[in-house]
Amino acid sequence: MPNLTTIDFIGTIVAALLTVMVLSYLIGDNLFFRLATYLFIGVAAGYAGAIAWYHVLRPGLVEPLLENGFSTLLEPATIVTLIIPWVLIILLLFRLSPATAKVGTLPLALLVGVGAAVVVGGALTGTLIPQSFAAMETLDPSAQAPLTGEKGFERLVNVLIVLLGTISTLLYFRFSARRKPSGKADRSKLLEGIAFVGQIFIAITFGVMYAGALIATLVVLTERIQFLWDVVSFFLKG
Amino acid sequence: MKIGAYLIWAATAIGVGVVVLLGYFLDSQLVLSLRLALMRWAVLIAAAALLLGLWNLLSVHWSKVSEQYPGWPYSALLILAFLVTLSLGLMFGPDNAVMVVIFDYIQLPIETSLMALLAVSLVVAGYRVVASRRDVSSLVFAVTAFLILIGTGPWLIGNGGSLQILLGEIRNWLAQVWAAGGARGILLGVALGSIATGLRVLLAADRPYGG
Amino acid sequence: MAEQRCPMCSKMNSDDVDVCVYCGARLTPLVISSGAEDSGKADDSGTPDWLARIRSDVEANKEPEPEAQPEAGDDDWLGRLRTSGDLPPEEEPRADASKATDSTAADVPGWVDTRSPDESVEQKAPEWLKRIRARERAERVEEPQEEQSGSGDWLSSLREKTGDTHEETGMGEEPVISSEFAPDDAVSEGEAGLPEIQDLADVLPLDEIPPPEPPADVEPALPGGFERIRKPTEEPVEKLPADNDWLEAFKEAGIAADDEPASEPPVADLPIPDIHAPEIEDVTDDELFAALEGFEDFPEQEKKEDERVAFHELEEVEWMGDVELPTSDTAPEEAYPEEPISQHTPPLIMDGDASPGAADSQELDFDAIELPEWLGELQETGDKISGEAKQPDEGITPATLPAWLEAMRPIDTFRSSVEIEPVDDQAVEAAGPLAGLRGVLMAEPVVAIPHQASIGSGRLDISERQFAQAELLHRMVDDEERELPLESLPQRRLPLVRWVISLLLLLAIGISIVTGTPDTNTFPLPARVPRDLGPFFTLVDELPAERPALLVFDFAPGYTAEFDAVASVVLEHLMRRNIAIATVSTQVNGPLLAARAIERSGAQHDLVNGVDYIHLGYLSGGPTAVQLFAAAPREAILQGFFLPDELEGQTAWVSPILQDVERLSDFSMVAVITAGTDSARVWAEQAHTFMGDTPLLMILSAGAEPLVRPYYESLSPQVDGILTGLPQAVAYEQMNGLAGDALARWDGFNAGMLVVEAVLLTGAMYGVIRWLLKPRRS
Amino acid sequence: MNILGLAVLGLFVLLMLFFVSIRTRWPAAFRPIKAYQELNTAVERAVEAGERVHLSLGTGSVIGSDSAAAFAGLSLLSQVASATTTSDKPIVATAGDGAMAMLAQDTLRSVYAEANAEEHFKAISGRMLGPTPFSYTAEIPNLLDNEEVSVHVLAGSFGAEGALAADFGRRQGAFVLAGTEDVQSQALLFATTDYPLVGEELFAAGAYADAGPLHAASLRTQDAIRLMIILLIIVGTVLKTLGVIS
Repeated sequence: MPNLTTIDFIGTIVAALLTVMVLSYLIGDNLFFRLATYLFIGVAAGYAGAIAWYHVLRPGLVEPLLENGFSTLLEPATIVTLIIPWVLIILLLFRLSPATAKVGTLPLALLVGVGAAVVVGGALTGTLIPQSFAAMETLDPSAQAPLTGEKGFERLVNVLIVLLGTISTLLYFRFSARRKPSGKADRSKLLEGIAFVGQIFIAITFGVMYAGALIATLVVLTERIQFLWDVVSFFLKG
Repeated sequence: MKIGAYLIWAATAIGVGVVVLLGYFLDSQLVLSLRLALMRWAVLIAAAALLLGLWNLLSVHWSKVSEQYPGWPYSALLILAFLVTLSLGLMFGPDNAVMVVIFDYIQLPIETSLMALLAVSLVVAGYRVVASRRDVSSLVFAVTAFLILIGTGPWLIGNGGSLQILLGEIRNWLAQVWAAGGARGILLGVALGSIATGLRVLLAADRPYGG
Repeated sequence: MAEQRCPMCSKMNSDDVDVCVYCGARLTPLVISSGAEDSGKADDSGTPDWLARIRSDVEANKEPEPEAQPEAGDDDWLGRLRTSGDLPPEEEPRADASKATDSTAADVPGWVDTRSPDESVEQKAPEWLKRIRARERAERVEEPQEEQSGSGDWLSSLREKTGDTHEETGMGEEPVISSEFAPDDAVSEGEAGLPEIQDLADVLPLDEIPPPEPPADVEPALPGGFERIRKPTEEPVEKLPADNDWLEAFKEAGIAADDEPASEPPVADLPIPDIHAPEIEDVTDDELFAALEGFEDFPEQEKKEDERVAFHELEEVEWMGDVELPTSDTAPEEAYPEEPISQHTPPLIMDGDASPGAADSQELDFDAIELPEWLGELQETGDKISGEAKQPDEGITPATLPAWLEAMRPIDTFRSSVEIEPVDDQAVEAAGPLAGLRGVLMAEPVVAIPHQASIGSGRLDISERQFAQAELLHRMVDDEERELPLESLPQRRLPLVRWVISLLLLLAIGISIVTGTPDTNTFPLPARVPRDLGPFFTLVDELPAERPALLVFDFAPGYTAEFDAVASVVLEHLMRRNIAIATVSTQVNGPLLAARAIERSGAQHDLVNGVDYIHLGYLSGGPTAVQLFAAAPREAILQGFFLPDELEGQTAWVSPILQDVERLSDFSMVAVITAGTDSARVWAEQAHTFMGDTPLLMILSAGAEPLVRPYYESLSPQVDGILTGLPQAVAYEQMNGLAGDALARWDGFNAGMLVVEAVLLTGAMYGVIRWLLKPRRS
Repeated sequence: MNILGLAVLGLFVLLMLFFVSIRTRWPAAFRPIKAYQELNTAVERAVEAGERVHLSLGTGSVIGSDSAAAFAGLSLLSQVASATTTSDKPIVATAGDGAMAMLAQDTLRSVYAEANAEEHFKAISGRMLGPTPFSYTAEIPNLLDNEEVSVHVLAGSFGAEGALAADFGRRQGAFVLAGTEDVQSQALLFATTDYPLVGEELFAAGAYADAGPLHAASLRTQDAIRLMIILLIIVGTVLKTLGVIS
């Protein structure tokens, strides 16, 4: 760690201490871990507040007002872009008191509407349709994937595996079941069989992703220890 | 009055939702500009809601401090950190060097360390899966994870040998083909579930805003 | 008629009071008075359970009970709320909307009219638990009928939800035992495990023993009997009747422990002295005897008072000797040491109760580390206790239930009538040992026996539900009292597995870092270049240098450590090729991370802000914003981040780097650095269509590959290159001919990997061994 | 894609309404999901034992595309909360987003109003723990400890931090049930919790908790569309192989 400024020096020590405090949770919940997390939440909250103000609220609500002045307030465009958001946010402020909280529901309902629509639109146009189409790959043995260069039998097998995985996994999630005379819900044998294959695929997928995340976090853990060692060795060397 | 209010909220959510949703599919200029306006409002409201949420957070911890609830010193620390960071952020802006110092030397190390904690948690969880779960899913899960780790990990002896290459290929095959199939199935399923959930809200069967 | 005798304290009360004015005990049996007092109960057979039935009907929605509908007619507002799903289809979307109106405006008033005018049951039910507690504290006597009928039913219906029937075992016992005795397999065996567990519950009614109450809490709420025990008295002989009265009352109350005396294992017997422990200092030995005797000899009525006295003096009676219960002044000292033990017992049980699923084999094993101490003690004491000593134990239960006893009494009375055996015993017993004490004594059984008989005959056939309620209430109040021990328990567990794994990981990584040198690697570097890395490298290597590259920093700060290593190889590569870099982020903290990454990698390259790189900053709005940005970058981002001084007050687009960029396709490439698959998919799907020939690269955390891979492998790819995880980054660095962050992490990372693999193998072996040993065990 | 998307959307809505209309003639039956069964028991037990249930709505925002999981979590919240209104320690719902926390409050308020126990509602029952994923997660162990939580339900959108949140619950000895919409987080939750909700099972929360007819209907709609997609994929693959479409 060459050429540290004073702030960097102090900062690095603080960072190392905080790292140790957080890692102390490995032993168990303790004072230091709590101190570190509360500090973290406070800082993160403060920073998020600043970001919300600087990146969203100020440019969206305050600056237009200051720049354009109050004379343009009654113009239709201003009403849409400025006045209505202001009104909605003021309504939202009523939520600060429990007694008036219900007044602030309107902007929330608007948020929910937008959120639900984004969910539906996003899932439909972003996943359902494109992924369904992507699942249709030609089984033509002569086709070649442009980037991986896969072709022939190798590609065919892989495409079939992906296809099988997609379909069986989808079927695994099927909720509907027949109601047996005993009152128990049950699925047909064939469906059970496919669902079992789907379950295997899900397990493989999860296994791969779990291992991947484990590898990623292991890199992080390594980096933390490396960082601590760097700090320690810096002091050892003086 | 009460019913009226509920109706207004539901109608707002539905109306806004339909406009935004149609924006995904229709090229009508009116719909698109309406949608843009609504999205803008939503972003502004969400930011304001975030500030209210922070206020909520602050008040929760403030009450802990004022009532000397067990552990109140932590809450006091939180409030202090929050106020200092917020005021510095508002004063200098989030891209000021002061904020960078706070971020680099407080927020980042803690967050990264939490991530490092996750590494241990995941290993412990993996150990539990292999040691105590007895179902097919868990078995396949564990075997797959192990193969991926072996195929990714180090090879002390015989680096570059055929076994390592084989394991590496198995790893790639699992991760890139088998898992891709399962992942696509899950993705499609999740998309179906998301659409249904969103539509329930848009049909006002679910009204999380109350009523 | 003018007076009635309190069954608890034997004092005379005026006939028109329901509870004893002296001790607070209930005078008129609950079951008898219920019809009159609780207007909510229209008739004996069905209506008291209205809430339960409504509930259960709703729960069993899929199999509607025919009789449910008609009854739901007038007062079934709750049912209607619940079953709003059964509205006609055309009302469907509005069905839920009308819930509130249904319940508040229209139905409730009418309902309230038909029920109790001032206190509606649904108002009571939520609070009843609190009030039981409040009663404990305030020593206030209330009439519990409504609560029992309302909330008990409510609870039983809750139970019914699970579809389990616990009538025989006592509601709610099975979770307790299940977690304790079959924790390892809870996950895999699921419900299949429950039946056995219920058997266990039969055999081990451990949780029926109410946990010992801290003296301070109990005292104010003690029923009359206890108060008396506590008061030192001059004439023990005269005192005895009263005590016995009280004990008889308990006996009648048919406290849970009477159920199956024979099957109780020694463990359950242990906390004998505990009932008296809190008060024991104040109790004279005679009283202690009286109490113990009363507890002890339900079945054996032949013990007379003179016997008792003799026994007291001589200390020769068998069971006393066995228990080593002191009969003299040593009683307090010797009795006390056992109190902690018995206090331990419930927590142990509760442990499982609290977290059946979480109770994990490992941690349970470590629990066992704690167990031996007290278990050993229990064992010791248990060995000393002969069969006779069980009865005192049964006495414990009543003694620890002081505060809510009066509330429970009627139900318990009823219970004892269900269990026929005790009835006989009581009848005999009532006359037996107390005979010497004349009329006073006789009055009590006379009060007790008739109402048992009359109720018992009339109610036996409708008893199941109420029995269940009684069990439930009993259990719930038990649980209430067990809260405290519960909290302390998790901390007592030693997460040894976690510690060992943590230690191994830290040691392995630490040692390899400490002993490693920057130049040589302990672990061999990847021998082969991963198949997809070549195209990726070539792509970056051949980018047109005159156009800027856009890097999207879409990851949370937690991943910084990974991307410091993984993304920096690409950054380094770009910088060496003197390609200007623009950054953007859809994450709040992204801009800071981008600035940090550029600063780290650019330190050696003397990069100038605004000339070699520029930060566009935060792009708020999620996927929609990405779409907007892809379609019209300049309109989506109106500012910048860390802009150089000369651009102060302007947007980043004015900078020389970006002045030629109008669309996304004007960048030389777009690289998305992300840990989440969502973000990768959004960029692949939303942005790719706007990118023309500009390649879209993905720099991914190790776990995200499977979801992004299909975009790459497809015949019409939406992603043009993928770089995943540390091993590929190391390979990239090798190709690049540089030793960067990725290489620096290589040794520690690999040491960690080895430990992880070893841990998983060990776990698997442990699992297999346990699996192999399991059949033998059973 | 525009027309197609609109068509699928229309189909979805129509099928949902259709299934609502035929639900009495053709009642729905669903396969058992163990996690939900266990949740019932766990919540019950928590209520009986006077312990708290905590439901986490995740770290996603209301207007993000990942809010579906949190919406599903909110309907689960209303069902679980109605079972805990009688408890000394009513349910606590937390979120990593201000607006989501307000929605949690509103949901809880409606539940209490329905149970005629509005006076028991405390706004603090729905709160924001921290504005970023990890700051949210960092508060979880403190919350679990301070509030004496014994049932820890994660139903919302999480990244990798979700696994940490689940693990905190596990270390606290709580019953942990977790479901989210992100596939990778699901994989981590699969390992870290005893009762993971896999895939789209989280979105079935309402139907399994009897939240209303539209929930059951939407599940059947999903199944119907699911079959259509599978058929479509198979047909499309065949057609592509034959070269009919490209």
